[in-house]
Amino acid sequence: MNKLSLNQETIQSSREYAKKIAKDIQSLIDIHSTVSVERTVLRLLGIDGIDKFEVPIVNRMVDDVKENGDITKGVSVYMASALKKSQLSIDDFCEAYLNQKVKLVVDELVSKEETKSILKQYYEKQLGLIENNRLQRSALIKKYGEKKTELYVIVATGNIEEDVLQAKAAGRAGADIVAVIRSTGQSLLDYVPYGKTTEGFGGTYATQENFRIMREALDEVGEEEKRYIKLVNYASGLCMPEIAAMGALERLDVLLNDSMYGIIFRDINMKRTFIDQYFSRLINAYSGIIINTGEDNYLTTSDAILEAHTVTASQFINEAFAIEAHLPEELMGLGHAFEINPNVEDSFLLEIAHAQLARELFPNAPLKYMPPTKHINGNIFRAYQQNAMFNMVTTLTEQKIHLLGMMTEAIHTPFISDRYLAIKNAQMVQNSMKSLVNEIHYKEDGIIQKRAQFVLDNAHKLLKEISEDGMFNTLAKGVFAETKRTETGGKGLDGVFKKSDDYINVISDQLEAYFNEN
Amino acid sequence: MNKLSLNQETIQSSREYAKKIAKDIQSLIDIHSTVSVERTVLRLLGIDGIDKFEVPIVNRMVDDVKENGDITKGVSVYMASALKKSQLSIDDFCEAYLNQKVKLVVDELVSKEETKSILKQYYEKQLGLIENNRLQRSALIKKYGEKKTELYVIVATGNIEEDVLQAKAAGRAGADIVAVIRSTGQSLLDYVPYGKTTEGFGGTYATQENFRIMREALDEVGEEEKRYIKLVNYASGLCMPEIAAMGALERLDVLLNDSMYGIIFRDINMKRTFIDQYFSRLINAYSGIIINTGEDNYLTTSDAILEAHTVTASQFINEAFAIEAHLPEELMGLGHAFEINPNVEDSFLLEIAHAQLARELFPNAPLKYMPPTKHINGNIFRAYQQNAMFNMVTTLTEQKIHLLGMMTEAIHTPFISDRYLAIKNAQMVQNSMKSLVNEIHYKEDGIIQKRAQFVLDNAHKLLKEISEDGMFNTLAKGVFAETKRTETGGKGLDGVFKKSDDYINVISDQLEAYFNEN
Amino acid sequence: MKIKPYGDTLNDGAVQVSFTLPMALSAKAIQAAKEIAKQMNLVDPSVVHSEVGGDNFSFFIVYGAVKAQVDVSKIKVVELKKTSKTKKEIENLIEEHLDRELVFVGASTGTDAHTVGIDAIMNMKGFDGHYGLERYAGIKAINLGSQVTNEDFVRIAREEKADVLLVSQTVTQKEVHLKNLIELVELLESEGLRKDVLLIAGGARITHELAKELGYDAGFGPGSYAEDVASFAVEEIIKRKGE
Amino acid sequence: MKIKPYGDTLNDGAVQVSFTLPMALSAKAIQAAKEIAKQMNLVDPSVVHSEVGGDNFSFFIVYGAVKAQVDVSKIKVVELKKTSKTKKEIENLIEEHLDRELVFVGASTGTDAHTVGIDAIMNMKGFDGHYGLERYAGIKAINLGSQVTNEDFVRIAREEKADVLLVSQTVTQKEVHLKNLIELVELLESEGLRKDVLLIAGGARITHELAKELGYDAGFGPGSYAEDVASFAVEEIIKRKGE
Ligand code: B12
Ligand code: B12
Ligand SMILES: Cc1ncc(COP(=O)(O)O)c(C=O)c1O
Ligand SMILES: Cc1ncc(COP(=O)(O)O)c(C=O)c1O
Repeated sequence: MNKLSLNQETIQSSREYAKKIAKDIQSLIDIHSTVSVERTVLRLLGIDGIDKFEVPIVNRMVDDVKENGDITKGVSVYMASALKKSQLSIDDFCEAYLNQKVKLVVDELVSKEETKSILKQYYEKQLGLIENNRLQRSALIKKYGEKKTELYVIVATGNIEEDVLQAKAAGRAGADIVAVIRSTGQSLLDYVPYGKTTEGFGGTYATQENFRIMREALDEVGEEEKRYIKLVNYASGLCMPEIAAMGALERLDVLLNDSMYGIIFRDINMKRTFIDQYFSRLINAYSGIIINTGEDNYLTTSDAILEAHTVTASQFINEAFAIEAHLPEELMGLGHAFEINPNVEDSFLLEIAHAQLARELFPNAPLKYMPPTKHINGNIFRAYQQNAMFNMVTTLTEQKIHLLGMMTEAIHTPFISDRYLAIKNAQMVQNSMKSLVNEIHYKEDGIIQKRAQFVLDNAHKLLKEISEDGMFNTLAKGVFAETKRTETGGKGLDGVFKKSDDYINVISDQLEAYFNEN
Repeated sequence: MNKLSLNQETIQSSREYAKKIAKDIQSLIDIHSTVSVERTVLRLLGIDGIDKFEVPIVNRMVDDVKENGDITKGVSVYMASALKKSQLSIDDFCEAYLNQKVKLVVDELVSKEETKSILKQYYEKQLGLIENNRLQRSALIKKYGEKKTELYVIVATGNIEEDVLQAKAAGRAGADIVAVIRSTGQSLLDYVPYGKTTEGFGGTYATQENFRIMREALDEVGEEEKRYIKLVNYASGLCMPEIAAMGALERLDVLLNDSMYGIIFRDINMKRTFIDQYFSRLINAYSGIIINTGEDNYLTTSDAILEAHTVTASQFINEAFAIEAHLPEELMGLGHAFEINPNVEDSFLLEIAHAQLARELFPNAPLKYMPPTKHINGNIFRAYQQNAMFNMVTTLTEQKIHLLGMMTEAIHTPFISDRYLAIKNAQMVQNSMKSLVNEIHYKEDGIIQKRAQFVLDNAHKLLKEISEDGMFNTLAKGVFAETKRTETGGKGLDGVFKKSDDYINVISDQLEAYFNEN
Repeated sequence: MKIKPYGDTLNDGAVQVSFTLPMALSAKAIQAAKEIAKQMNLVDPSVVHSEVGGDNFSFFIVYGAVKAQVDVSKIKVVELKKTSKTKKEIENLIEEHLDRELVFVGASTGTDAHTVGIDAIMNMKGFDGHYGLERYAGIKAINLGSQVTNEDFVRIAREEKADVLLVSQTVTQKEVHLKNLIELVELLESEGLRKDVLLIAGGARITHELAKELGYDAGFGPGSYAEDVASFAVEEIIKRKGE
Repeated sequence: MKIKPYGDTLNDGAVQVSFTLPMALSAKAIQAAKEIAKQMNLVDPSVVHSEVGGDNFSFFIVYGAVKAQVDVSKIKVVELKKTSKTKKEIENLIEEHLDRELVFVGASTGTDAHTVGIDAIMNMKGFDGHYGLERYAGIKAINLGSQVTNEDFVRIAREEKADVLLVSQTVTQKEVHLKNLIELVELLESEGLRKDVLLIAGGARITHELAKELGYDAGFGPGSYAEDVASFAVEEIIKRKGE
């Protein structure tokens, strides 16, 4: 795949700058933890459920340690010590804890070794479940095969029951990937809602039970249709690692997980996000879940021509962070989008250039390609055409995860027929243009090649600048999506803490060990 | 333009076979005339109008000569002789004729020379009007400029007033060419209806007055919009040359005029059609009217993949006939179409191959490219997408006369909004893919190149066969559109006659002289 | 069971509507579009798009929740039960139950020149992988092609002693197909031929219900194949013979 | 003057409708679709397309002539008269008639994170070649960004002594925008601030009419620019000052 005559040295050098940028932040990540990370530890020990005020037990416990213990040691040691003291199994302990019969913060804390040995049976069980899911997914994909380009649709009714109906219909119509959009605002909740839910705004709450219900539904259709239908949800937000854990337990296949999305688009504190993303990606890597990054959002906010290089730069950064978290290329679903104003002359050529650039820079990544949204208006016929043009670019540039545009993008979250028609649109393009990618060459030094080279050069320059300025200053300058964020601003900073010397996190220790072996 | 690596010898040889085919028929044409040709002579002497039974005067007169005189001498000599005898001007003569005060068929016939000299003032006036139209068109096109690809829409309400409203709206929305579809069945009338009409089925009657009304309307919009908007109607049928004359007088810019359409699709006798098409094209050539041929119809009737070569062969034949009639390449609007079932794998590549083939075979012809129709169903969204794909092929292969597909093709003749949306669809493609044609190359020996070469080879073979079999046998075998026609079958044979030795046609003499000079 | 249109939630009644109004685009025109939508029984219609669609025309796209609902259990349809016999089965039926070749005469009548539909049913090669009637043993299929006048059609039917008449009608503008179809029935009746033939219509806008209303024995719409028509006709002829 | 939708002939009433029914595709479903269309006041609706849109769902496209008509002369619209002043003119107005800088505070409120709209109005660089309020002499433009709670919004408005409040709302699912917009009015009223500010809403589904209904001074929909809002606000403030 070499249609753009890109300069390999510029690519190499971009990767090195990105690596430096990520390493800088990683050194900060390594010495910090967050409440969400700690809650994730508890989840991966098998703790779930809520109290009578609907507060998740894991939140109760971590807050408890924060208030009454020393959270900088991590929650692992408290749990181990409390279990030892109470001599209860973890399930029984939780029940007793809710009934205020036992304490989590006990006086006598066990050693790191003992913490590990006490908790081992619990996390091994959970990690074992996750491993099973990973193996089951591989087996199913092997059995049914996998498409070069997968058609991805969303459901977003707010009601998981209705979502299931629609997801099944979409699966039968030909969708390969189904995402359940989250309710507006969930990413700002510092806890994960619990149980089956039927009311959400612009989406359905991400809960473990909802994950389970949808997984079951898609497996059912997948078996009928002899396709493995992938399930997607969103990690980004104040609970990134928790959702990563829940997704792993329920065999989700893709999680939206960007190293910076929460910072830029949800005004979550940058430290919080960087720390959380690392732990969440570690879990993703272990569970074989593809991450999807959010560079597409830059273009829905800013101009898609002027800011194209920020997408590329950010992809390199997301890649570098992913490498830190042991994610293999096959799980790096880097994002980009078809968002140029279609009234711009030759915009289609520019879109080809951008998409092909991403394809050539990250040849093994399952790129996530987003449809036109910003320049879609209420004219559903025009939108249907824009989506056809977008579908073509995917076919011409071999994207992997192909989000389908909806003709009603400017109007409402998709109706069942919108989704159906979108699938038919994509299928017609995929089929009627099947071999086109192998049939055409781009002119040497033509508009397409030059545009791709220009974007790469600018991304390279930007990465150099960032590697000099540092990530925090870069975010403060509003380089991405023209949105400025400060180191101490944003939500969730109070949930960040520096690890003490005797900090222990049995899950990350276990995962790091696993990756060092494998 | 050489993207297909076509074999130039095959092309050359195809042209030679086509020339032989046309010459064979031309020798028959040269010794025949038809009632329609004779009526055209009268029209070009300035005769128009109808009698009280709504029979056009020109029909009355030609029938009169057929019955009471010797039509094999041609109508010219009768008209000249009658004028001489009555000593009336042609207008006064017609009035007197309708009132049965004078006779057309008189005993004393004048000589060829005298015929010419008596009629000269009349045909010079009419031909002068036509020349003026030609010059005016050139001047306007020069003033406003002309697009590489022109957007062509139809109006078809049946009511010229409503047609005008819609044509104007289309012009303002961006249409470059407007065609008024004829009422179903008009082509089988052996006369041309007269005056302004407001009732038709599936189209509006082609009358000289309707032509005038629409020309005026389009000139009005054209002036506002600073574009010359072309007007189209249909010649093919039993009155081909008459309509050619009427169109010339009212400054139409394009006439559907195929050497074989009437035979194949309207079951008009083949001799009749060949003779009529020649005279009509002579007039088209003089008036600077682009002809549009009807090869697209083969594909709406038969399979567009299997029969693609019949389109190419027919284009060569239409070209050869056009050359006989002195039409320059710039007026040869050879037809073809995007009619492959879109469910066929790689059908889009095949469409590119076919369209590019036509483009390269006839580099200077203003090719007429027809949209998908047969594989359009009632799903208007799907149709809108098919039309976008068709629009793309036009942009990729630089067609000149680009008929816009309608999303409601399978439902009704276009609503005002269908046409509007179709124009917007085409404009988005034209603009966003403007330079794509210069950006891409097709793979050497790839699917596209091989397909084009295959179609050309088969067309070449077919032309060879036809040149051996003769055109009449070919039509009897049903080679085109799988429709079989016999030499003596079909409508209108009774209107064909062999010219006698003293036959004279002042118009064709005049036109032939003109072309020999220019 | 009453049902309503479905957008993304049961009974939300969601429908999409588009139309043009013959007035220039303005706030007033948008309001007029809303009023039209309300008269279409949309509750709280939302004009999601408006555009100048030419001079003094504006184009609208509207979404809304419609009050309409239907009781599915009460819907009656005049439906032709497709017996879906194969070509072989039909040929066997003819051989077993009838002592002669059946004559099918078909045409696109009136000014209609759309032959693809009738050809799909009659011609050798058929359509979509389904052979046409010309290939059936026991059937003599005579396809008269297009633009056949009703008079010619009836004359030839009589000459050929047709058992089944197949009429194709595609152009429906200004209801011209109804006119053509009705005239044919009248002509057959006035010539005393109607009861001697099975009369079958087909075309893109033909339904069985419509055909029955017009006095035909059956009607076939898009997606019909030769075996659908043949099995209906042969079974009906056998049935009538038995009576 | 009464008008009807226009297809290709005056008063033909032609409309296009599409919807899904929650039942499997069958002749019955097609009939049900027709019934729905009839309840939408379509005379003789024609189901031009039907397709299986998933299990137990079928999708329909219908064309027909609608009985609906509206009397254009009777339509009343609550419309904001756009004065279309230029940036320069507005700046001059402020300088001539007001002795101080005007303070505009804007935000996407509630859980709404769509900032592109409010940014288009407020940010320096503006939108579509129209500069935003930040660039206006005489205007202090404070853009609070997204997901601002109504409480924070009102607090800052008070602190900044805002003259004009600009609220952007994009997400309308389950009418969440109405809830947010109404709450803000109530909060302003309960804090006694309502009469001290010009309250202006905007967003893709906001109309001037809707905004007025909810107790706002004005509403701006798609295609609005900074100068539209600014000229409305500045003129209104001058007018109120005069009273
Ligand atoms: C191909 C075509 C033509 C070709 C016809 C070539 C030919 N040899 O038939 C040409 C180019 C000549 C043509 C001309 C015209 N056409 Co035309 N044409 C079409 C087109 C694109 C496809 C029709 C088709 O072949 N369908 C495929 C066949 C297989 O489907 P079918 O006919 O429905 O047949 C199936 C069933 O209905 C059934 N069936 C059909 N007949 C019968 C009979 C019996 C007995 C039985 C049992 C079953 C049966 O079985 C078939 C197989 O399943 C349609 C648009 C469209 N996409 O539908 C317009 C269309 C039908 N044409 C139309 C018109 C108006 C015309 C013209 C008047 C001018 C124009 N606008 O182009 C002329 C005049 C023709 C005339 N005098 O009749 C309109 C009709 C509008 C209306 N509803 O009235 C349409 C809808 C296009 C449009 N939107 O304007 N046309
Ligand atoms: C860009 C975008 C996003 C971006 C926003 C980035 C950002 N920084 O703003 C991202 C990706 C983050 C996003 C997220 C979501 N979005 Co969003 N998004 C859009 C999109 C594509 C474009 C909106 C836009 O920017 N338009 C361009 C601007 C310039 O237009 P505008 O906002 O109308 O503004 C103009 C006027 O309205 C007016 N105006 C606007 N505000 C104001 C204020 C004042 C005071 C004045 C005077 C004027 C004014 O002036 C502006 C200029 O003319 C639309 C779909 C579409 N094509 O419209 C969906 C859309 C709005 N999103 C939607 C949804 C549901 C969401 C999500 C909940 C999940 C999802 N399905 O994607 C999340 C949650 C966000 C949240 N918490 O609010 C839905 C809303 C459905 C509904 N009607 O409720 C839409 C319609 C998409 C869809 N079909 O599902 N989205
Ligand atoms: C990387 C990433 N995460 C999360 C989301 C959605 O997050 P939220 O639920 O906060 O809207 C998106 C949406 O575009 C995204 O790109
Ligand atoms: C060459 C040619 N002539 C004429 C026509 C239309 O003729 P009629 O009016 O007979 O339908 C067509 C239509 O496709 C055509 O291709």
